[in-house]
Amino acid sequence: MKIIGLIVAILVGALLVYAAADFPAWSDPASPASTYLSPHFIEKTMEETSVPNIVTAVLADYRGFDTMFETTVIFSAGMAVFLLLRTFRREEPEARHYRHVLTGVTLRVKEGGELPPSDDFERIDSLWTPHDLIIKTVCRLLIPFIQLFALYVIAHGHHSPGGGFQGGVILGASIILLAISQDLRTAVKRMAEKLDALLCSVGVLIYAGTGALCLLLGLNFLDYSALASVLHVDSIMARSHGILIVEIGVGIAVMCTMIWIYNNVSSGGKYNQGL
Amino acid sequence: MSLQYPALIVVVPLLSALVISIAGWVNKRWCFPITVAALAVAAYSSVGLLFRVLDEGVIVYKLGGWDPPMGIAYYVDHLNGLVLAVVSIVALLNAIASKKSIEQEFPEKIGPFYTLYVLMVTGLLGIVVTGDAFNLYVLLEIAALTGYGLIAMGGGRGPLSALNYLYMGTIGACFYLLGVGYLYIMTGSLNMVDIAGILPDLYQSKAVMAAFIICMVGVWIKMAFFPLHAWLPNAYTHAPSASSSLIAPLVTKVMIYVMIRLILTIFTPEFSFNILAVSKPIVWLSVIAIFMGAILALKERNLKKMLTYIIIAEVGYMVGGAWLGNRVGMTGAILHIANDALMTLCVFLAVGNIVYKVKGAEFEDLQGLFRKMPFTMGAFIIGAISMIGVPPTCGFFSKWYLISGAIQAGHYGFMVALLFSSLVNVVLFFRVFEICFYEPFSDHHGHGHDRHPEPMDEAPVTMLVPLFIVAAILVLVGLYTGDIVNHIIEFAIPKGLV
Amino acid sequence: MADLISIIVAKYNYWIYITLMMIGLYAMIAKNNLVKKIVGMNIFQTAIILFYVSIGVKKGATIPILEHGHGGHGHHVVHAADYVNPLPHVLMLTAIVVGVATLGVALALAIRVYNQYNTLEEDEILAQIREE
Amino acid sequence: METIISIKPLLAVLVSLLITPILASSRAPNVREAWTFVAAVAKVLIIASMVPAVLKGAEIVYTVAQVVPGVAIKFRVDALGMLFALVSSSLWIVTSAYSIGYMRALKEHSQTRYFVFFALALSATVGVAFSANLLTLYLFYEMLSFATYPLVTHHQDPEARRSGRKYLLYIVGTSIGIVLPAMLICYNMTGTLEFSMQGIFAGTEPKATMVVLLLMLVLGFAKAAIMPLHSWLPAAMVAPTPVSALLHAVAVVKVGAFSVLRVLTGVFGINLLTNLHLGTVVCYIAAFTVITASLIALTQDGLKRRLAFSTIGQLSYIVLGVALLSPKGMIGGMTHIAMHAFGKITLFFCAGAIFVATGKKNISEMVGIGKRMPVTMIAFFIGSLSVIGLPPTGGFFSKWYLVLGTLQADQMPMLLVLLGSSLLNAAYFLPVVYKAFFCTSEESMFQNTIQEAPIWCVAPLVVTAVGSIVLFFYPTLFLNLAKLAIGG
Amino acid sequence: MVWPIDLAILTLVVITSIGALMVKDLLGAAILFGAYSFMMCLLWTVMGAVDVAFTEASVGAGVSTVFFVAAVFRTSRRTKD
Repeated sequence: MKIIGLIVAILVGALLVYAAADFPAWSDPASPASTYLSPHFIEKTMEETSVPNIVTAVLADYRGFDTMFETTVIFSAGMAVFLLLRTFRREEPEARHYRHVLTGVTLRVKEGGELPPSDDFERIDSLWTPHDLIIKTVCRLLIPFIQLFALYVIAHGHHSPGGGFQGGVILGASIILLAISQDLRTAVKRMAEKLDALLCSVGVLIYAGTGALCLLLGLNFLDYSALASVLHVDSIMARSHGILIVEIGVGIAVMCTMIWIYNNVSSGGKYNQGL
Repeated sequence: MSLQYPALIVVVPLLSALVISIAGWVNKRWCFPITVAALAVAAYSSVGLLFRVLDEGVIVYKLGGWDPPMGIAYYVDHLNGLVLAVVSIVALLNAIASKKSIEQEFPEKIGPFYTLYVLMVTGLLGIVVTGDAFNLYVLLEIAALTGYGLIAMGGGRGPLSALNYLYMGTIGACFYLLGVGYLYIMTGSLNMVDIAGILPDLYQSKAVMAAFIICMVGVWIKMAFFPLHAWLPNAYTHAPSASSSLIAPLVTKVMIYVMIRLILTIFTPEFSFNILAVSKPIVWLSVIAIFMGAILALKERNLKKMLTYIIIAEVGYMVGGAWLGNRVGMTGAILHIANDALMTLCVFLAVGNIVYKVKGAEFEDLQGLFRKMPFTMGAFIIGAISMIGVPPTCGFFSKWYLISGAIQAGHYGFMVALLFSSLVNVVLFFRVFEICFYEPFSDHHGHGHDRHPEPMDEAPVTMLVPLFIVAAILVLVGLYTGDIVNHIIEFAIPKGLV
Repeated sequence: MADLISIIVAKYNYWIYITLMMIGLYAMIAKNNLVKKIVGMNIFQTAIILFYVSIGVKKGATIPILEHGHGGHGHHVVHAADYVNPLPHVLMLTAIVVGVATLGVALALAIRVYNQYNTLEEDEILAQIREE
Repeated sequence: METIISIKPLLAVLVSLLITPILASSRAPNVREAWTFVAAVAKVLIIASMVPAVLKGAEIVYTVAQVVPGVAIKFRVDALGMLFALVSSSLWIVTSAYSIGYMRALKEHSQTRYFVFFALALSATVGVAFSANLLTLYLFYEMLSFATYPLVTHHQDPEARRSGRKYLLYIVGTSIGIVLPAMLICYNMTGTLEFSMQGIFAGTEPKATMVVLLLMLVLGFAKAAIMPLHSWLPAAMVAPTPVSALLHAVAVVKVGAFSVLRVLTGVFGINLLTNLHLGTVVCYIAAFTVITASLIALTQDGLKRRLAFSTIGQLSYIVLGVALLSPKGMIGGMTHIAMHAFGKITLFFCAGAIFVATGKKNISEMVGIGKRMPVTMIAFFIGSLSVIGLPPTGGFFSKWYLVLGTLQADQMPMLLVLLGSSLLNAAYFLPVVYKAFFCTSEESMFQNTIQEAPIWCVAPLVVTAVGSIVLFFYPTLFLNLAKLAIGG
Repeated sequence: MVWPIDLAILTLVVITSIGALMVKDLLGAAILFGAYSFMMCLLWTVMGAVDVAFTEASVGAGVSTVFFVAAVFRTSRRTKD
């Protein structure tokens, strides 16, 4: 296999090197890529969509269809991971572990066993190690700020780097951070599995639904200027708002999918304990 | 509304996939009706679209209202109109047919399964309908990712096969992406028609040639063209019935469509056949593919796996036909996309029925099936006969065009390969029939004894009716080959190709 | 020699991308460990992203966010030469997302395989299959 | 020439195809067999209703679908096709009756399947007869191959499996491996596959490829059992006797011979064959088969196997007659389709009846059987006479015309072949009859009481035997059709 | 663009990528892959692709690495190559 791999890699490399000789010089302003379509985007974005961040404008409007499917890709990945890993049946009876908070005594409760009704016990993972208080506290403090930043990234995507996707990933990361610093149960308590899964679909649905709404309003799919009549703005601002709406959809979808994938991967689909 | 057909084809399944995923959490029983309704709308729109194309010629649909090449546009011409109709009809029939087997194989995950199923169909339809080279990549990945999930649901070696498929599929898709990047760096455009307009000045460029080669290799990996086929047999064999009867008929065929689109639209026949002058070696490669597919199929003792090797041979048919470089061969390749999709569906649905009842597709499991499942086997025979290439089933006529193309191109090796594969198919299928027919041998053979046959144990009606419909379509498409070729495929191939 | 160096320097991004791609491709084919293959796959994908991003670079241009964009539209004439090409960036955003989606599915599959065979080494898995 | 557009040819093909679902779903054997008869009679009536028009020189045409540019799935009823269709459809009625007797007497299993595929086979046969072009002919030829496979392997035992494999290997292997490419090469040379008097190569320059094509097409239709592609036929004898009868007399082998006739007269055309002297080539191939098969037949002890080799020889008469390219020879070859059919089917019926009544398969075990089964053995005698070509049976006429044909074509070697082969025919048939009747009571292997097979078995063979004799006195219909078929 | 930084990053990209593939511990490979992604992200920032870099920082260096770690935790760290 190694030899085949080497041969293939070298063959491909040789072909690419051979072809690269014909490329326009690197960072050449006169290359076809820089002179054919991009000037239109750079010069007309402001007029046509009123979004200064050209990448956002192109992403969510000119090539909004790509982005809708990009969101769908991530959604299908979440769905596929769920389908592959999630097991609802418990294959073997598992022992649960509890820790008495005050004394630090850990109890192993067999399947079906009961604990004395007390609030002093907390459930822990089987591979539990004592939590570092610093990490726990810092994360708890950080997470709201991370989330706030994420919302800013989504909302300010028109004017600065960022947008629904980056914001969504950061939002998702904040919950994942919670799951890592505490445990999976805490994170799932914040974001229940069903809610998470539903929001995934809803996020994509916002995107595709906006497109479909444009279609129902009589213009082509994803032509946000159709929203002008609904939003009571001119058609260019409608595009700007349309972009915001779909970015929010992307944000929701991406956030939830990231959490979903993480939960499934880290718990092996059992949702009982994470890392 | 008919103006919006191109969008509806993709958007309706997409939206319903999302609704299904929600319904899966609320009430599982809603998933199936929504799936069928969505696919029915897609099928209706695609057939409607095909008829509109027949009337009006190429239909351009601007997504987001942006003019191409700024925005993304759909171009529906005769070529993808035909493929769209086939894909959506196959998906619809398979969805109906596989309801029971899905309920049997994974009752808990009906919702996610149907979601991925419909998303996969969305991806495939999108690949076919789009006119943007990069958009095609994204849709390719949707079809692929959902495909990995659907395949890995099969037990046993399913996950491992799916993982291998994922590695190969990702390499293939990335190669395609890289090829598109090469085109973009040379032309600055991503719109297929636009690229085709710019390219003629660049035909001598090494980068364009490299782009072509890389794209081709990527697509070949995805369609399992020999020797890049290693992922296919295991993946398709170990997939659950419902997935394999969706994926086997469609994925390779859609990738062939992409290849033909690359040849005909983006790079134009002029470049592909005349300037590059690689037709001959590629046809020889497909000859090898056909021989190897046929020979490897011979050694398999599992019905499903045997069929997967036949698919590899069939891919060889279409690649070879497309690369013969003449009109007849191309006609054969395009016709075979439709025909092969339908006949693969037919045999895989029949196998699905068998697996549903017998719980296996090893040759030993097949004994006495003619008695046990006569209707399923009847339809299987029609599918098999079509694969062998016997008139009036459709498989014969595409083979007719392919062989004619080979004769016109003077490429007798390809003709021999096609005939060889037909003969091997006879052996393969009649070996199966023999097992179903003769075995188990009765103890006291001869006359005067009424045997005590196994009682009939047929698959449910919902599985049989779609199977019969497909079998009937095989014959009908065969009889209407003339019309399909004259009214659709004739216009799908550019005038320049003779 | 000077020519060669100038060629190397002129397109060194491309050479790096080709190197990374070869590394990734080699790892995907030759590595025995399933997760290592996935790492290779990601390197392969990022190499292509690097290639696309390199297409977009333009000498003397700045990031593709319009200055003075906050005060409504049409007040300032925008020159295309001032901003790098945004299109490859858009495409690559999509490609990154596709990459992470593939990664998620691949890892899920790897876990399934591990649960089944209790190893991630391909040769050991194949040996187990052969034994069956 | 007048051309009538009518759906009748299609109906004639479909009538037996459409009853297959009814046959397959009917539970009661009587209902099933009643439907078989209804279809058989309907088929004969439809075909017969077209006879007057054909005799007037008209052609009945019906196009089903235009499938490939220049080629359609199309039916055309001309004199030659009509001759063949009449023979096969009328014999179907008789064979059905015989099947009922035979299958019930032996309590065979899967009788429903048997009747269904029998009906399918007949559809295909009539389809071949009425094909207007090579593609349609190929379609029904293949359909016949697959429809007869379950019949040949009816017993579902290892021996049937072996024979079935051999059958498929020869029949389907040649049709896909040889006929299909030959057909496609023809198509690509001329752009059409339509049969016509001048042949489809009428407009093209003669080329060396044509010789190859001719050999491919003549040998490729392996159902005609021209040596060296004949050995499937004896192997297929494992089938129940009515199937053998069908195979030999009605459907399969005659379809092969008919296809070869079509190739010679419709695809290449007499003129081209004459110009290229290709007729002689085919003549010698056929003559070789005639003599060799007859010699092998002499050595066979199994009655059905002897009949099988006899059939191989007789089929080549048909091919030989047409390949002589003289009008008389062609008439002889064409009428031989009908004459041989009646004679040979009688012989097979007799073999089956003997098996049903006594369980005997070998000739050496049949000494004195004439006394036990006089009716059967008399019919056997008549059948033998017809196959040998002696009056007062129909076989005489075809042989007579064949001999005249050799004289007309000035082919003395062929004359010798025909006469020699007739002697051989007599040599392998007449001893059977002789030993059946003329033996001392010590030699006789049977009791001296008359004990025939069931009436359903005996009646059909009487009918066909009488038919052979009637054809001697009233051969005009078939002779006229044959004369029309060669164009005057 | 400051070329020494550029060159250093490019070198590091190649080194980390090879390292991620060579190291005999999957957890180490995951972390090195994170570093690789981060280097890539820096490279793209230098090229002016801020959005791409932002995404790569959050996805490649962030979430992907976490996914890797989670998967390695669920399976095994052992690797032969």
